[in-house]
Amino acid sequence: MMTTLAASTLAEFMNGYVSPELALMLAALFHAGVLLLVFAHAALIFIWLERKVSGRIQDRLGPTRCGGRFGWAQGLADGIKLIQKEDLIPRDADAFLFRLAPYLACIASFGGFMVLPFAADWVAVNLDTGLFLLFAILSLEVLGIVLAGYSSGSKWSLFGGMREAAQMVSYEIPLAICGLIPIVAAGTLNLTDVGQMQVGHFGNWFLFHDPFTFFAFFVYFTVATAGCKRAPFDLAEAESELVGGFHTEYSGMRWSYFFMAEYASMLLVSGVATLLFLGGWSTGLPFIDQPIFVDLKSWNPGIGPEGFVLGSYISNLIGMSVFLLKSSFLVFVQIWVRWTFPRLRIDQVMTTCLKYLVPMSCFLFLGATMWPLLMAMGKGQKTTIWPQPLGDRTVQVHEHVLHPINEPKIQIADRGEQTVDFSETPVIAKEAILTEAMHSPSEQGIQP
Amino acid sequence: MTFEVLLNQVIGETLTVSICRFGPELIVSATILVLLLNRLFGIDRWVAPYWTTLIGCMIALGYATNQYLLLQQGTLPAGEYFTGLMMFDGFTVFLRIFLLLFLILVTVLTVLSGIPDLEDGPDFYTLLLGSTIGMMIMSGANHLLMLFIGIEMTSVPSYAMVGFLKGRRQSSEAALKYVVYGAGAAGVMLYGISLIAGMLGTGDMPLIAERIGQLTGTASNFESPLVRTLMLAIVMVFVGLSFKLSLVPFHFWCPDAFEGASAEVAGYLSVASKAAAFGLLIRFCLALTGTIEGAASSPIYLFLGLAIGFVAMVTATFGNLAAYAQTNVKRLLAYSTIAHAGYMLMAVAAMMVLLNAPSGAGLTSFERQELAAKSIEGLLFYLVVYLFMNLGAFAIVALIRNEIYSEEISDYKGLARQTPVLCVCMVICLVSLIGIPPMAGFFGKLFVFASVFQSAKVHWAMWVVFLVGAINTVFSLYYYLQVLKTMFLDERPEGARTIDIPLNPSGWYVIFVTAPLLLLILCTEQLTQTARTVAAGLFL
Amino acid sequence: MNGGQVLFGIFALLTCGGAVAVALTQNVVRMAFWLIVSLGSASGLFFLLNADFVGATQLLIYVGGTVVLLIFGVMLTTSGPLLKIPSSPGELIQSAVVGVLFISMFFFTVWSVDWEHVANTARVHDSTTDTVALQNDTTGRPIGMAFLGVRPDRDLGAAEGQPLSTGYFLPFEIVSMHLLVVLIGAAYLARAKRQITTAESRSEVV
Amino acid sequence: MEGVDLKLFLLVGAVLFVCGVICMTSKRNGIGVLIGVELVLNAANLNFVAFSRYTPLGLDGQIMALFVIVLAAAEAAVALAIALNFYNNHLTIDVDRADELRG
Repeated sequence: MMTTLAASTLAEFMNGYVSPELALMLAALFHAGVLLLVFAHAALIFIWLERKVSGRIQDRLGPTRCGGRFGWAQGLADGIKLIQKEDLIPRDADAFLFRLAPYLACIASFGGFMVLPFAADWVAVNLDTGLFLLFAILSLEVLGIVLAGYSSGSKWSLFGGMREAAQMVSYEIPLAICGLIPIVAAGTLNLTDVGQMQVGHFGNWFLFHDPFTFFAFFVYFTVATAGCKRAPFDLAEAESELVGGFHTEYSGMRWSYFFMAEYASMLLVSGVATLLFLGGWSTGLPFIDQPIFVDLKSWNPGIGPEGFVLGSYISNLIGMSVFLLKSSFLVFVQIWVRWTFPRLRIDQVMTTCLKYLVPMSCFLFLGATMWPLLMAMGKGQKTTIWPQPLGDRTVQVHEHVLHPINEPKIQIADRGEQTVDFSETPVIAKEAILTEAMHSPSEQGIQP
Repeated sequence: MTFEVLLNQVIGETLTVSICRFGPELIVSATILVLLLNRLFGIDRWVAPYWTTLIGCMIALGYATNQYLLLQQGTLPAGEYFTGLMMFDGFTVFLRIFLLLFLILVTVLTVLSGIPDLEDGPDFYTLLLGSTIGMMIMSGANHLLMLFIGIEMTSVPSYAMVGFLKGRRQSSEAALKYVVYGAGAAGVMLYGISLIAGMLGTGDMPLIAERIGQLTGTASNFESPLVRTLMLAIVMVFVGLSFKLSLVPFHFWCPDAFEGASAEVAGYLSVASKAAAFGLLIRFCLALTGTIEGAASSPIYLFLGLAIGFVAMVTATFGNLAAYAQTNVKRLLAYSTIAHAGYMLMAVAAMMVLLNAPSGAGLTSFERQELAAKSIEGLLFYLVVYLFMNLGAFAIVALIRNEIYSEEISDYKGLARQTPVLCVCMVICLVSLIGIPPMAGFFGKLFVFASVFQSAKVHWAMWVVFLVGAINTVFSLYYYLQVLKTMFLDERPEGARTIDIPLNPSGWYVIFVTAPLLLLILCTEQLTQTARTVAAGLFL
Repeated sequence: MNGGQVLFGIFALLTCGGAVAVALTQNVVRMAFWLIVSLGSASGLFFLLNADFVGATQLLIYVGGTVVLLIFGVMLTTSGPLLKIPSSPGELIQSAVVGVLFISMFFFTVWSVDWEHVANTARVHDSTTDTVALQNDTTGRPIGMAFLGVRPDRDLGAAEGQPLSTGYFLPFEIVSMHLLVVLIGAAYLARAKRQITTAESRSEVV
Repeated sequence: MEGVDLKLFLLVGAVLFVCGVICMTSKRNGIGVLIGVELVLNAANLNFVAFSRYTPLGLDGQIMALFVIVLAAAEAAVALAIALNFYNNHLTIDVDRADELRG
């Protein structure tokens, strides 16, 4: 079920010293620690970025005291301040839930990183249903916030929690539908595969796959912004009406956990957007992608333990940097949006979702499912505006780039050499086979 | 088989066979969509929701009738469809026609009594139709998953329908009780289903029969943990079904739900959901015992049949005894519904006992099946009669409620002088419910008791069931007559609301519904003939 | 003891512990919290059983949807912030008796069954499962195929013209109808009655 | 799952089932009762998935579990709407106070 990709090399390395189970567990713990660092630092950096960006947008400098001109240590200073603060629990609160709620929110947004691939081989858990699980985990964050709002024993918190519940439950629908649109084109929910398909020319990015994915990206980004309860959708903590919303009663570290969760989930949804639409870790330029992600992989000067390929490590490192850069840019856009648009009213937030975004995403989804059929009927198998058909590209990716874990998931039919004769199959079956072949990464594709 | 061949076979079967056989359900589903689209585009201002519903149901009814005729001619063969999930045979089609006919009658009643106003019409009819789809699925389920889905599709909209009068305190209370108990029963049932499916490695009902035989083999008593587990699972499934049938001890929701709900909804639930649940119960029982000729029947099933008989006996007695103390008409009818479920369950018990008669009883397997088919025939006849008498009674209650704003028996005093039409119809319905000879209700009871009598030859315990059933019929005389006495002999008190229903459409409707109770005597033969072919089809 | 057993132990303890806590707690919000723990760990058990699609669905729909709905219901129906409606001692004793009865019944029945034997008996008589078994660990694709009514995992090895294995096309489609109906019902019950004069709207209908 | 017996999964399922039944019988808060129902349904789901791994039920078990999850969500939606409606009419969610219908 689970292939802990990143951990497996480390576990193999440790195999000689400890028992295999222990090695796997230690490796898993190590990688969880690494992810935790990413999680914590993301918050640190983005809080600084938020302050700086908001300062610039409002025509001021932003923080300058800590860490010189750029105020780079501001986040650190904030952290120290928050740790020192007293941890207050209101008298009317349900202390047990009040204490637990921030951790619940944190766990949920941290858990999402479990299935998010940072580079071709760097993913904690490589699941066949990666995107699905990611959305599932993302939907859990709301529980922490609702419980926080409820257990505070304050009406502002309660209102904030209720708004949050209503908002999140509604926005999950278009979020999932928009996430599925590139999946229709990719034919797999495995995020590593999705990323790998977009390596090469930036025309391979699913953003440019067809008109529907192009628009889906913008809908997705809007919905994701709302899903992270960022302005202009931050009604759960609207200070003008609800003091601080669900976190009114929190102080100190517990309060900061909510913010860590918020910034981490910003990075998470941006990361998903990057993977699904913006090419993941690929640079979009074939003459860079080819040497880095294909040629470098097998380069091994013989440094390090057995089974360790240096080239693959470097390739992954570069991939991760590209991926994080793209994601951070999207986070920057979210911050930019926050300081540019006025906040909506709660009824407007709900109307936007249920009356506009949901129908829009449904329409786009329908279109995206029809597109390959249209293309298949009109021009043979060509399903993209770029010259190379997607089906071939998928096969190519799988043959040349991917590692052994992406062997066919289930052998649907042994179509190896045989060419399919369509003259006798009914029309619907023909289309189904065509789409199946084009969308299934595990298939050999049909020779026209 | 290659993937292409497989795909073609699936597509071919779905398009040519399954979709056609599933036609009535699809038409009803389409009606729901049309209803909602009409509201979306404001068409329901010109075409009232009930017209859409009625037209949709008529088309579906026509389609189902056509299916029945084709089935009789043999042009449309019976068989499984949707890759074995559903069963298409005379029984399914008969129940479909039954349910759709009833749906049309209920819809007309709601129009006459005005229960959903125009604004809520689409909501109400959507729930009504959705629940009917569930019932039709229940009547044709051939897989444990479809069994559960059918029950859920029937129940969940009915919870909402019971609470439809949302401003009324009793209505919301009834809905809450119904949903809480109903969801619990569904959960217990699902646990039983999971055990059965896990033990037998399949959810397919015909396969279940086969596998049980292979699994239990020679172990036919309760010593084996295997048999015990299987029985536990079966009992759990029966809990869910008993809840739908409101059998003792799972009857307690029934009076509350009926009293809280409007009379139209109560009438709908009392007939339609019972019919569908009986269909499902029969299918499930047959799946357990197997319909394969010569299959060794274990004494466990005989025991199961006797247990069902016991439950039926207790249910009938309890329903009748509890009905004595009632002051509210709907509550009284609810207990009467419970009692009648008991009578009808006796037929199922007789079927189980006859089908699993020990070899000492001197019945060949052919005779067993014939006798079992006979008891199902009686049950189907009873259901048809029950449709008219119960719907008639609930319709009259609804119409009187619209005039005097009360459903208490004491407020019915002397109504006969003011609205003779309704009261005479009420007499016919209640007398038929008792089962007094000229009315159709008598024949229903006669057929059911006849099959119980047959089964008593197999096992002595069925004599008890038979006797209790007969005594109960006498019991029930009292409380039904009590209502009639209030209506006819008592004086209408001073200052009570007057009521005047001349022969307007409502009056004609009631006459139309009750007339078959008298006229059925003329065509008993045709109806029994139909029921016989339908029941025999189950054992092919 | 291998890793699987350890993980099973952790998840099973959390699942059972959460469920017991749900049964014992009187505060309804805490009940919801323990329900989250229990259902979340149950999804962990699903992952251990190689049912990753079911596990993810459990998280998405059950934990992320149904439980949020339940908590939402709690918020809307409690007048005090932390309302408790304690059960009476009689009810507690009654339910304890029921619980003990059920658990002992479980040991009397399910626990004492030889499941190995049961599985083997069914397997011997099942001609289809052996043909193409689920050798791979991934279930997403076969489940998707089964929803379309095609069962390549069972039928590919079978002879042509044989009856097809159970595909789940019908329930997959009909459940959408059910969801629509239920949604309409729930929306009707939850919304406030709109203020339209019935006489006016009635007159517009012919 | 190497080294874990099917019975252990069934035991976990049974514990969930029993806790659910206890919840249904002992809780007076309507939503508490619904939480009990969710536990019972989950017990059945766990059984289905465990059987799908250990017995020839195979994939069908997982598929049934998926349908159950969806149906349970639908049921919960209606049940909560009804509970809300009850609360609006009675200003309490205590099921023991629902005693107007009695006879």
